[in-house]
Amino acid sequence: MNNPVLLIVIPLLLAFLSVIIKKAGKWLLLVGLLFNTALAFFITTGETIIGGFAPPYGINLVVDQFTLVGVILINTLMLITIVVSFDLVGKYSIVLLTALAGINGMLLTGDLFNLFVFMEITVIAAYILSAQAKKYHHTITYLVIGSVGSVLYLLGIILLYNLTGSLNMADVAAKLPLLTTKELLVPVLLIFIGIGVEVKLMPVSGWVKGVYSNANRLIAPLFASVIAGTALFVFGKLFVSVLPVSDTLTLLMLIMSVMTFVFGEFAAFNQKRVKNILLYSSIGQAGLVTALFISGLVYAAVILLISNVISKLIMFTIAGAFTEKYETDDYESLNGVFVHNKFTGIAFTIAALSMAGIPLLIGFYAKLNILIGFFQAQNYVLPAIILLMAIVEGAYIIKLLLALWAPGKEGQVSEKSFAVEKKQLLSVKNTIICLIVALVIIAGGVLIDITEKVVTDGQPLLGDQSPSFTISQSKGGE
Amino acid sequence: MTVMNFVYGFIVLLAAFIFQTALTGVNRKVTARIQKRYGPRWYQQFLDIFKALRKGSITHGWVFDFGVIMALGGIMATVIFIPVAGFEAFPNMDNVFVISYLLAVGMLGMAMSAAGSGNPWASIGVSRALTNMVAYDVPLMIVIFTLIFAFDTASVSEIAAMQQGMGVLGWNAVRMPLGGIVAFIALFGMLGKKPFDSFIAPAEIASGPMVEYGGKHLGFMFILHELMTFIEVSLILSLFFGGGSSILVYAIKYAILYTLVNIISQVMPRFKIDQAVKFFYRVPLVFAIIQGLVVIFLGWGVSVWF
Amino acid sequence: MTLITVLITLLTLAAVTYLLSLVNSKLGAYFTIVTSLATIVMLFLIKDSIGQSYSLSFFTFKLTTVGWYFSMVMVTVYFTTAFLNPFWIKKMIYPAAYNLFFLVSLIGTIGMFFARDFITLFICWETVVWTSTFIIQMGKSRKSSYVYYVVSAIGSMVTLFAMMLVYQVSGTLEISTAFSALSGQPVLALIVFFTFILAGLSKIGIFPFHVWLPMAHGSAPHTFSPVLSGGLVKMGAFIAYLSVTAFAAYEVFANTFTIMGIPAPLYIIMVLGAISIVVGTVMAIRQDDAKKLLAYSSVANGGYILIGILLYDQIAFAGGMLHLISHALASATAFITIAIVAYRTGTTKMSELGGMIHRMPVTYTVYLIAIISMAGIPPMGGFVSKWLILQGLADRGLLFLAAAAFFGSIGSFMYVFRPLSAVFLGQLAPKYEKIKEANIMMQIPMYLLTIATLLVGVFPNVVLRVIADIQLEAGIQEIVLVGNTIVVSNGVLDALRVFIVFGYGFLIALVIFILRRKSRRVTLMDTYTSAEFIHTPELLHYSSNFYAPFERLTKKPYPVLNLYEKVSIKIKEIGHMAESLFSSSKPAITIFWIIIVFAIFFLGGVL
Amino acid sequence: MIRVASLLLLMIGLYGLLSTRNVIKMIISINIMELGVNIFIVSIGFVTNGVAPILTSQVNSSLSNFVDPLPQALVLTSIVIGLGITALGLAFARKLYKKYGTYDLAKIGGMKDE
Repeated sequence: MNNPVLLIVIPLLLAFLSVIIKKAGKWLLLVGLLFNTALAFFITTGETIIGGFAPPYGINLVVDQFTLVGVILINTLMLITIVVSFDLVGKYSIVLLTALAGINGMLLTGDLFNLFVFMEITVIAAYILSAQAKKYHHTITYLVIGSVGSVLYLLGIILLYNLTGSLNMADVAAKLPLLTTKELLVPVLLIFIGIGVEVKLMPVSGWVKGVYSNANRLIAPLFASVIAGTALFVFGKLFVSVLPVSDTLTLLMLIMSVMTFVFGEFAAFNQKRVKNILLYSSIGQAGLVTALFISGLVYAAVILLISNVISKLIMFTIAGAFTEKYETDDYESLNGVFVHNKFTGIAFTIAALSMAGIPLLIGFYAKLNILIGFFQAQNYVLPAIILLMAIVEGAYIIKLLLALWAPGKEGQVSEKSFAVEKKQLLSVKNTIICLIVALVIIAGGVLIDITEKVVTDGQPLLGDQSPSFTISQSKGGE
Repeated sequence: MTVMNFVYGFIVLLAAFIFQTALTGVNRKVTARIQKRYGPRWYQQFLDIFKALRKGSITHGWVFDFGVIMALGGIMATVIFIPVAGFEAFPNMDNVFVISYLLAVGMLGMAMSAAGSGNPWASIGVSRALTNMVAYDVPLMIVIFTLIFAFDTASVSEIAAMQQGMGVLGWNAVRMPLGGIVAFIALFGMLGKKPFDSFIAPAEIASGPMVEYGGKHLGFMFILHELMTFIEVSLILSLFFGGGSSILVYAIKYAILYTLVNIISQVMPRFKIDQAVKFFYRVPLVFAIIQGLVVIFLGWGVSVWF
Repeated sequence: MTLITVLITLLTLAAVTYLLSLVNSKLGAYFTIVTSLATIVMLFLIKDSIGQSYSLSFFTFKLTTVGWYFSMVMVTVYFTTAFLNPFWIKKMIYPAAYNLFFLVSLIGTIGMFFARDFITLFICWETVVWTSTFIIQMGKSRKSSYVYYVVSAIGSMVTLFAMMLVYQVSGTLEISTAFSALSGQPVLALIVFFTFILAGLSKIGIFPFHVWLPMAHGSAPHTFSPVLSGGLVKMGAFIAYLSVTAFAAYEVFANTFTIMGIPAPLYIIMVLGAISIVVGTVMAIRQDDAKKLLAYSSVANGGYILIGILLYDQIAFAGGMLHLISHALASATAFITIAIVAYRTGTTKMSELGGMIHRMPVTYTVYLIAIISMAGIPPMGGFVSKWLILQGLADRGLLFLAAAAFFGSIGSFMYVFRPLSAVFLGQLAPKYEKIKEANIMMQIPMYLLTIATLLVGVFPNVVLRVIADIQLEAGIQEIVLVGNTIVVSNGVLDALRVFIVFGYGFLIALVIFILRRKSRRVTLMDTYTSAEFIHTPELLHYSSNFYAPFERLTKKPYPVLNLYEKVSIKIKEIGHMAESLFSSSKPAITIFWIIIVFAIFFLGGVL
Repeated sequence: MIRVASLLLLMIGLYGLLSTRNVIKMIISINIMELGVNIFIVSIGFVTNGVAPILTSQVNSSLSNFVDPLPQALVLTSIVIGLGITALGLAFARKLYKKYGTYDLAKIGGMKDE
């Protein structure tokens, strides 16, 4: 029963069913998500062959601890997103189910071309979802850039196939050491850029602003945490275990990632709209996650990725609610909005603080792991950059939080009467869900040994050798 | 600490008051001679003070009274700590920082009382007086700091004792000439003598802090002024001009120093207060720092050079 | 009773306070008093077990004398300030959160002072930063809260870098042993020193990190400014303490270039302290807002504390540690009195006030004693500590530091007098005719703090004995105390005797005064006005531009003031550039970038 | 030769995307790119004088000069996906035209975005 294929097949099946039974679409979506989430917790690590061909030739699904974390996380996040914004699903249930299948496929597949197919399924679903805002030129921009990315990725894997004679990830990885850097340069580069479009690396992330900033309460968290999270997991899998490339290429990719990180954070600092801040911050964080993957700090990257997608889920949901209720998400015109929505505000604040890396939240645990990992690798430049960016990040987050919590002009004592008019941002159910997710952020940061146990299950992720922060370390080696 | 200490303290207080008041009287005559007047009798200052104390007065509220008492109390306590020719009412209490900061209690009390009168002239005067203090005190304190470093003691009487027995050449003003100049100039500022008297400028701000005083309050102010003068001149005398081995020598040196300051000030114009600050921070401060560096890094002037 | 029990009890009490505040915010505010009092009691209870270690999850603590001393200073300030909470709590936008954060920041500081490893230190530190950030925003200004956070973040992030660097080198996070691994590596030690101490500098408001301090202290809720200035600033002093003890800066830098026997890196930090004294003093003199004035005075006093602690010797170190408590008491008192004036009048602008003494004599007297201490005038606490610092500086011949110290201490007469004159003395404006003295509840903290200030000033040896223990713990020569006398190599001070002689002088003056004829009471308007007829009291009150001549001399702004603004604008510019380059809604531009990236990588990879 | 030609097609597609602001033309450019890549994929499997990789009675030696069948399988999938994307893109283009009355992205961008 716990066959990972079901994660892909059932959503697809339900998608077809919901074409037939249009009225039940919403519920079918919910069923699919519940099924997937439940199943995700039961699948075990291993390999599943599809179609009868043995691996180097046939398509297989590979479940290792890394994938498992991804599958559980992404399915759960998608479930939460859909549950929170269930009222907005409407006729998108088919698309969402297809996307669910595509996402699980992307995470699970062990074949490069199969990955391309699932990616296209997901991305096409994403194009359609992005059209929800009725800003078609943004959708077309996304479509054009996305298609170019896909084409480049396709070209990349074909070149790789030409070199290695295989499209199976494990097989390619095994044959890679035989190739020279110059041979690998073009295919790896093409794959990097192709995936980079979905991961939102900086020069190729032109579509992000148009799509994210107009997305609603359903679409925005879906893009920012579900799809982006998936893309990052795939990136990690490709560049850590499949294409562990040589120094020159690593350096170039690292530069691009770090550049994304720095520019993303700087751009976020420059924004006035909540969603814009969040989207640039996701671009920046995506850059950091890829930098970590490329540097081989898989565990730190995964923790950061988890903390980031969870935070973004809450924050984008609430940001979507801003536009929904107040028709703006400019934080200055939302002055004191949390006065009337304290619990929503608390959830938002915890998510934001975790992003800024305040201690005892999971973001801080991620930061600690990153720092320890880099320092252990004798790399002092990146930690310095990361910490400097943490200041910038903290600065825009605190500015945002202050504007949203404390109404009143400069020089006035904050009073409730200065706040924007009272509207309920999220329903009680959704507020509770957001608070529960926020609780996960706290629990993940406080109970760090449990976090580590859950994420790694006692084994290094993708052969990650970098150290992680543990409770015993703080005791000074007693 | 016995009753005798307090008795001695009272004697010092009384002696200081009588001596300085008489000297002020004499100097009023000296001033008059410089200005080609005849001048009052030498004991005129006593008469003024006792007359003021006997007259009725007005008060502007409790802080007006309290400030005066606090000022006089603080100044009296400071006088008690001043070592005169090696004699100390309370042994080992003549720390230079204690003296200079205890002096500030008196000043604060006076300023408080003056501002409490509600007269803006008084407040302006206080504001100028405090600015003036920032001007002269920093260079002076740096020089005193240098002395403390050089002699490894902050006791006024010990510093005075170390200058004695070598004649004029033993004086710190001679051993550390720049420091001596700074101290001498700062003395003008401390005493509020021209050119640094803008805070009491009678024609300009109606005597500044003193504007509202009359009767016994004014008498208190007079006493206060005499005692403060005594503290300031004594301090400079002990620290830079060798103090005195006996009361007589001390008194003579004191009289000469004070009269000299008075004579010079009589031929001076008046600085505006910001000019005073600029002056002190341009010349004496630089001198003081140079002197400090010379003493600290070269050791010149610490041990006598011959 | 262990430290862990104390902390857990406090956290529980904080939670209880929060819940009570949700029901009734005023009740919760009273509970903050109870909780902080409980903290004091518990701190006394655990004093006997100094030297023991505790751990809880990834927190580890060690009970030290210095931690105990810092905690006592901190909790005293919190306890006394808490008395004001019930009166302001209704004005807070989030009363329950205020009470919670108030207590959590207290717990955070205590945890930080007893922290045994870097992670605990950092977590507690950040807790305090964030809770206080959220409290400050409840005051007048959001921007100040923002600046406060950013400057704190600069400090804490850079310090985190140092901690991780040390961890990498030594393999341990325990503060007391981790630094020892640095002894053989001077360059690394230098980096760690400057990065580690940055948090301290930013918190204590040392130039050029002082920008946040006047903003935050000036516009925080009135009930929190005393805590910020009297308490939280002292966290920076703790970092400075760690940098000379655990980091052992004097030993690590023993072979580097020294200036007057002080290793150059330490001297640089001390010079920064000296600059803060000068800048803080000059800026304080220029302020019109009483709270900002006091805030700048905290900058200046932070400089004294820093210099004292970093000198790490018998005399000045004791002075720095003593100044910690005397400034905490004086500054908290001054802020509390200004808060009470603001409570009654609604403003802290000196030019709008005047003559408060006629309505609030107790507040006036308390403020007077506070500023006497702050200006370092005997017989109050501030004098003894400044005396020790100055004696210590004179002993070592540190001329430039001393010059700044002198300027600061004489300049402090100027700035402390200004609120005294402009707020309390002078003419009483008719609109304040009806205001009342602070009520009993508000007077309690004033009495407590005043008595404490006086006690520290008259019996400094009680505190200095604890400081001698700290010196013993830190491994330096203890300050010599004989009965009531402090004996240092170049001077002695018997503060009690100074007080008695002052009382003697006061008594003589009082006797003379009483013996003379009683004076006649006249109104404030009945003054000499040079034959002008002025009938409005406001016009007869000299309070704005109080030090106009001095301000004229110092009106040129110094460059660091808008440094942060410039950096922020630069960041925004780069952000804008990135946005317009990489986030265009036109696909062509992205395609262009793909080609460029491809080209760069291709060239980079081929070459 | 075919590979060079196919890469040239890719370049032409890219050039098209760089130079045009018209949505329809952009979609066509993408199609040209995809075409280029598809041809490239097929060309990879090309073997001179190769035979179809089907075991028949004539060709039963595993040493035969088989053409690689995988690229051909891949290209089919790729074409289908390309078709899907084209269709979707055109649908959006139509919606765009309905809403703004133009296919020119630059004009729309300047019109009332944000």
